[in-house]
Amino acid sequence: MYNRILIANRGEIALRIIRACREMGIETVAVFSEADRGSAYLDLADEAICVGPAKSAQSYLKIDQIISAAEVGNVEAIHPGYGFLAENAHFNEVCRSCKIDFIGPTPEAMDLLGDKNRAREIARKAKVPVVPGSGGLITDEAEALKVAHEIGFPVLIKATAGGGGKGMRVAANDLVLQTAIQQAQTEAQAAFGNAGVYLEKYIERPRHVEVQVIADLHGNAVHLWERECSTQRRHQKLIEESPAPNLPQETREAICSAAVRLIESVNYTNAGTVEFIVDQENNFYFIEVNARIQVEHPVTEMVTGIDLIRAQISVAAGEPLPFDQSAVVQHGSAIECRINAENPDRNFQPSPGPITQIFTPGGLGVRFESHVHPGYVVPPHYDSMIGKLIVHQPTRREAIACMLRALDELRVEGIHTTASFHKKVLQHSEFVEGWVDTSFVERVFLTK
Amino acid sequence: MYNRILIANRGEIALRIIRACREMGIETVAVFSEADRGSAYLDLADEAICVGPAKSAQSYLKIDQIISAAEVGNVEAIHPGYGFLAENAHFNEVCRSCKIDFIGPTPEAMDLLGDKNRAREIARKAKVPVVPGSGGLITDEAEALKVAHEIGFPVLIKATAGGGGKGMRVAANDLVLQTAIQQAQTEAQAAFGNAGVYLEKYIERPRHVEVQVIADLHGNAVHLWERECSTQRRHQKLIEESPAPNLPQETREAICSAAVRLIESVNYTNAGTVEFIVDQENNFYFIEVNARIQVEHPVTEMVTGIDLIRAQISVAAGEPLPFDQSAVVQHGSAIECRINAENPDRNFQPSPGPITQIFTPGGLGVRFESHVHPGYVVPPHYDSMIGKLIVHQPTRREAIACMLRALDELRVEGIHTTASFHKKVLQHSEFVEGWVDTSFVERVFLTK
Amino acid sequence: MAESESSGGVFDEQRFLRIVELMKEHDLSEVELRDSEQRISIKRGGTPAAPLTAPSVAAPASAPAAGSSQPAAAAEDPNVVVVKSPMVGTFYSKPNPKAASFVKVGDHVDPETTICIIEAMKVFNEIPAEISGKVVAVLATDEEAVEFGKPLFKIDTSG
Amino acid sequence: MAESESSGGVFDEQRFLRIVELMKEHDLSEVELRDSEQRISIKRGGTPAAPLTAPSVAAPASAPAAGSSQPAAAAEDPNVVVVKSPMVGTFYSKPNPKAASFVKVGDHVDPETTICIIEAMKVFNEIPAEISGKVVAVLATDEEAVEFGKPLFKIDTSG
Repeated sequence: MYNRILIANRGEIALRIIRACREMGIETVAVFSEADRGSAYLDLADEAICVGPAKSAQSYLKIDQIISAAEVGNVEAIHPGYGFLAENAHFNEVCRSCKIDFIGPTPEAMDLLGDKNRAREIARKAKVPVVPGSGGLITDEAEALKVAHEIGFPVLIKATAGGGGKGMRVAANDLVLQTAIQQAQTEAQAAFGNAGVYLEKYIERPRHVEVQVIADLHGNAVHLWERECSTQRRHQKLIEESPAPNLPQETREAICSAAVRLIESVNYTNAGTVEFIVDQENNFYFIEVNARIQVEHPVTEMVTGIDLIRAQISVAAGEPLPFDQSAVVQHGSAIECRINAENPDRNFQPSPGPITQIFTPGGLGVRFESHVHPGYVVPPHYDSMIGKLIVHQPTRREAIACMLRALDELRVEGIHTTASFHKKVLQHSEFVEGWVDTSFVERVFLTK
Repeated sequence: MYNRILIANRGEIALRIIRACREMGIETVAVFSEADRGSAYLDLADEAICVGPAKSAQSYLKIDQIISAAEVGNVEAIHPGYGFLAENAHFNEVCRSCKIDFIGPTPEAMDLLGDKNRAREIARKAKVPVVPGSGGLITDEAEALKVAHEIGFPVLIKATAGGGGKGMRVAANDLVLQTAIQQAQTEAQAAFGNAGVYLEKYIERPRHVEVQVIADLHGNAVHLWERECSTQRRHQKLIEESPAPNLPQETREAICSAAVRLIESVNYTNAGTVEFIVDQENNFYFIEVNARIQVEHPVTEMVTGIDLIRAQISVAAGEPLPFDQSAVVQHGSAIECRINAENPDRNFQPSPGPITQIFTPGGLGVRFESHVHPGYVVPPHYDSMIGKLIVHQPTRREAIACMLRALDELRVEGIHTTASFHKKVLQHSEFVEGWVDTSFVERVFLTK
Repeated sequence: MAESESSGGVFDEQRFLRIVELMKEHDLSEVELRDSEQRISIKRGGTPAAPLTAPSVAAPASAPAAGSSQPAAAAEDPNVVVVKSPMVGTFYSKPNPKAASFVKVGDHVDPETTICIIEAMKVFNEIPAEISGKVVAVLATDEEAVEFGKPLFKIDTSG
Repeated sequence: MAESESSGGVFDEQRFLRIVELMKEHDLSEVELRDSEQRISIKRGGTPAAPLTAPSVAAPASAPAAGSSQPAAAAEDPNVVVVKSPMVGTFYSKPNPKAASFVKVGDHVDPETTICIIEAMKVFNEIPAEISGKVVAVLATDEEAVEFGKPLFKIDTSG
């Protein structure tokens, strides 16, 4: 096991890793930018090294400074957290060349899965379903009709050079497809100077379901069941939970097995998340792999009782996974709300600045993961999340009730937070009944 | 189920009950003395009623005021918490006569178990071991020797009118007993004007082990396993844990069954604790029943996953216990440290006053039960406990590590707390190895 | 002098506003300017950090009412005493629904005059005034639930 | 009088602003100037309760160093500039163990004078002074681990 590791991150995840290390008897070296100087969580590390000015590009993202801090700090490994350098295969490579363990997958696995198209290829080979599509450009109507009949209506027409919805069309039958193909081609030509379009099955009201996986260096790979993360705003997750509500047990098991199959096929090691979309008929399709720990990992920890950060560190150090698949059981229901320094009444405008006072919720089944404290100043330089409120209860109904009372207890003064918005979401019938899809927040709360 | 209940208590346990009620959808009426006016937890109740001045005798202990508040507040039941009126059978009786449910055992059961001698009688009838003794006064040496041989050396000679150790003698063999009997009689005569003495088996280095029980109104009684509470100072518990370390499984099961047998024999209902002492050979002896929820109930909640306050309210309302004995399983290890506003470096002198700042610990497996907040003023009128820090981890070793890091995170400014003392205890080999007896704290830390 | 007062005297609004503007601009919390008889003293932002450490939601339990029978509105008029409820219960201004009120505004009361009834646990407790004076306000309404310390009457002891 | 009021009276805005400027520059929270009948008293920034809300263990992340190359000890002597480390690494005062130090106290440096080496990731980075002046203090020792912004030298730019 390691004696000393460096944490190449900031804020709540840095504190999360410091806590795990303290409990494991591992010394920690924290790095910080000048904007984070004086943050209380840095006092909990054994050493804290300033690596640059506020701008991430010159501090948290600056590979040579992080590595230099690791050398000066005399550590054996680096935990990258999430964001910043966590999925940077080059950084991972540099760590290896400097003989510092990177607590995460190998650079090779990261590279392989980092490209979405290659990842889809890998999934196909591992017999993990991906969203069916034409596989190549559609040149004429006849081909379009043929493909559409193969994959089934409705279909989505996408511009190969596209982005931002431009050149995208949904077609539900032959007639619409015939006209839409041409329109899409014309639009794509105008927008991107490239008329190439392809077809993909259109998933209506998809749910975002992801599977937590972890594998050691000895060939053991397990999943820690799934998380439902469909409550999103602009593709940013707001609320995550485990287990996913209204997911048939056989689907749950099939998705989780598929995730393990996929990571085993690339000899993936350490923690990762395999993301899927699930349609209204519970068909699931692989989307991508996040080759790192995720913000929402605590909900999995609550229901499985497994400390994922500790597990990451252990397997990176070469220890075998201390549990096998049969020992990973989901107990009860866990929900996480991301508390952001944003004003939900003003289009989620960021609200940095000094937190004059904060009362944190407590009690049975409540976990608050946050690095902030009274007097803390939310810097404007980084993402707006100031903490994660997580609850764990025997049933989902009780978890929602517990989250509501915990959100009532949470009081942050001096800045705006998204806590009030979470309360509205948690009380909406669609959420309560567990039928949220990824369009839920925009459809219900943000359209006027 | 109730719609509205009154909480006849203050501080952390009042907040604990408010939280449970909010999660159950039950409205709460809090009562408070003038010393607690403005405490933040009162804002979380649906109504808060001032019942008198700071002195408990004129507020929290004043039965007519509490009942009057219950009537004015229009509640269906009263939760008494612990302390104050929680074990007052008369108050319990008054509630009944006012047609307000008392969330606890019946007045009859409370009365029956409130007298230690009667409780010992009940235990004997239920075949629950009690500390063996002469059962009556010893008049001469011959009788003393006879009894001593029956119950086995060493024996304790106690004055029947005694107290405070006066007239107490330990005898390990015939010779010592013969002289000690006379000395004790002389000393008792001088001290109390009553030479009567009796014999009891002397338990060397006893451990305090207690069993959480709960029973509904339909004849179902279960235990929620045991708690080890030997880390005490002047008979005040400082640290509690579950499961008890180094307790053979058959002893654990025997103690827990004995506890259920005892409460079943008196048709006990609602939550209670059956206290035992356990000697170094794992013999156990019944001491008394605490007919209420206890301060240390959270450790049981953590290992069993059962919310005891919710369960109390449910069974008081007439619902059957939602679990049977086989569903109550101990998972992992939980430890609680009582954080008191006391200065451990000055003989635990109380340290009331304003808390200028508080940073509360968080993270996986950490639960902080506390009503205090920055700006809170610890009143000098009540007990000094400002919160309970509870951790839950897969193993006891991990729980100790987690508690140490959580104690490091807890920072209370403005007053002294016992947090630093807990750190010393948790790192002592005797605690780490799990061999603490009730003399541990005084023997190791307080003798100079 | 009259001239200077309008164009630079302490009551000159232009100058006053200019100073306030400068205070805002430079984050000044307090300015005092004195020149023989002229003096301008301005504080800005006030209430130092009290709201920071003692937010409304968490008023510290520090300063309990000094005692239930103390005048609560001493600042108003030192002679006016607020009689507070000595118990939790239901307030009644009259002995029975059809009777007249024990006291009304303008009445003179003695210490032993019954001024109301508080019902608690089915017991109707007659509450005496405990002081002499003239009733200047009745602060509770019939059948209102009152807590310990709730202001019930204002009595002018000078009357 | 009119004369003095415009060119130095307490209400003279120019003088007022100059004082405020000096307060900002030197981070003064309170200034009081008195000369017989004239008196100027200014407080800045206020928040007297800062220590309560921002205890030492939790110094807010509010006021990051204004920039790594700014003078850190301006209050001492505005001409003395502190040269801080532009990177994390190991400090060396000389090109190799047997050589003399790049600079020592009393030496004059130009902007391009190498004043030390910071080793980071096996690379020996020569650090130039970036200003002209006389070395008045060396604040790091050989082989010391230095973080970004660590003060390395004091250089008197008036020398």
